[in-house]
Amino acid sequence: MITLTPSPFSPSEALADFEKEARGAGAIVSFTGLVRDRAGDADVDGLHLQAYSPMTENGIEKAAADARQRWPLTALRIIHRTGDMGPFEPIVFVATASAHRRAAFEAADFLMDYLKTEAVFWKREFTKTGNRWIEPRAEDYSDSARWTQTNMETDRNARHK
Amino acid sequence: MITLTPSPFSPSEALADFEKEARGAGAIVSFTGLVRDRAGDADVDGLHLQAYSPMTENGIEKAAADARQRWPLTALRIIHRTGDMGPFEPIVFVATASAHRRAAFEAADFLMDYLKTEAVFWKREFTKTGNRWIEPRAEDYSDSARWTQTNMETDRNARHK
Amino acid sequence: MADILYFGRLGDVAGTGAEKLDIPATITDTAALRRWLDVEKSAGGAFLEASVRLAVNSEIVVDPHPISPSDEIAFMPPVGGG
Amino acid sequence: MADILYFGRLGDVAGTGAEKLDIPATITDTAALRRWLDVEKSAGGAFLEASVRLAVNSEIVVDPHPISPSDEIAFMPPVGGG
Repeated sequence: MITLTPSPFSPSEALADFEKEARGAGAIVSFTGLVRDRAGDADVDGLHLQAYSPMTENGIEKAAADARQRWPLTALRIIHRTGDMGPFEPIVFVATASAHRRAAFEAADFLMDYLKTEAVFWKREFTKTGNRWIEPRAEDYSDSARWTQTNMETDRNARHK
Repeated sequence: MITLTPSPFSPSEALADFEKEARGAGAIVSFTGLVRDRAGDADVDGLHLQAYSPMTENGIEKAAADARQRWPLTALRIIHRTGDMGPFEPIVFVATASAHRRAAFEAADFLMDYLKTEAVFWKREFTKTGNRWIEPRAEDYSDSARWTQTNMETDRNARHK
Repeated sequence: MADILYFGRLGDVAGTGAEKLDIPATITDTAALRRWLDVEKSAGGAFLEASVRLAVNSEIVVDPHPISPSDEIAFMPPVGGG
Repeated sequence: MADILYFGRLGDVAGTGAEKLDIPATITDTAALRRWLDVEKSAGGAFLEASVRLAVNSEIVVDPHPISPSDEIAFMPPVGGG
């Protein structure tokens, strides 16, 4: 299930709900992203997240379907904030459940890479010294490139040798 | 913080506590392992986990210290059940917090591999057709071997090329 | 009238996040629209950047893509959430 | 008297998880202890397996490791939690 919400949400409540849904799964991985209070050497006063509905939702649905095709998941949950939020507030929550812990880890990791670099959001950071739009870093793009089919096989081989 | 407990615990409450502790972290990853209700084609009635104190605790402490040295973690939490437990009950909870999401993912993954193959536990499964002691699978050992220093570098190179 | 949406930093450049515009009849594709708007908004090339993608009626397109006077057209700088 | 601990499946083999034993004076190291106990318990080689490690006073040791009559000695088949 996928939710975009302009209101604060609780990752631990989301995990509690997910546990019920994933009952019998064996392995559950969750990722929570929180608003930083520092960016470089500036204090962060808040963040604004802009979405473009329904393109944003459709893209996330597609990534979730992709994850389900790549890994044997028994449940999947994505919550993403939009609008204005303050430091320490959760921006994003991803949970995956599977019989296999590697599948749960990799699927959560994959979905976060999608959300960081491909999900249709624009992010603005408010600091004392001004406001700036934040675009993904080179590191985010290279993390995301790990999941192209060819790289994934290279990765698997390297891991398991 | 590391806890071995013979009593049931709630992963979502553990995550709620961890969020407070990890305040300002940016990225939180949690892993929850649950007792399966099926093993092969048998129904599982329950599980017994035997520990050898303080060797079990000391080993986990050492793995946690190792994780903190390898990745820039701002917080770390491990809860592991001992004794008897029923299907769907949580066995293990690992949470990691970092400014960097890759660090949080990798450290949680690393700690789970340690817990599966090196932590001093013995696990017995109760099924209708009998009880059996479960030892790690070949797959668990190969997962765990990913984290030797040389393999990790190979892995990183493969991932980021 | 076309609905033009300016996302992320392009909202600052355009001075608004969305507006209705009468696109001149001579502007019939996305590449021409970029050039025309960049001048209209004194954007100094911001609308021409290759990293800025255009979506026509919620579909990301490759320049030059035909546009009609009543399309919804979004200017999308690099995306990223989480 | 030595404290002998049998973990995992070795508890089933030994018929108990822990016991106090008078180890014969001729048994002075872990390798000899494995052989002696395997016969005592009719374990059919279960105590001799290379995958079964021994801990003496909570330290995992490599055979043959010296033992004293009052040591705590644990027989540890392959471990694994989670």
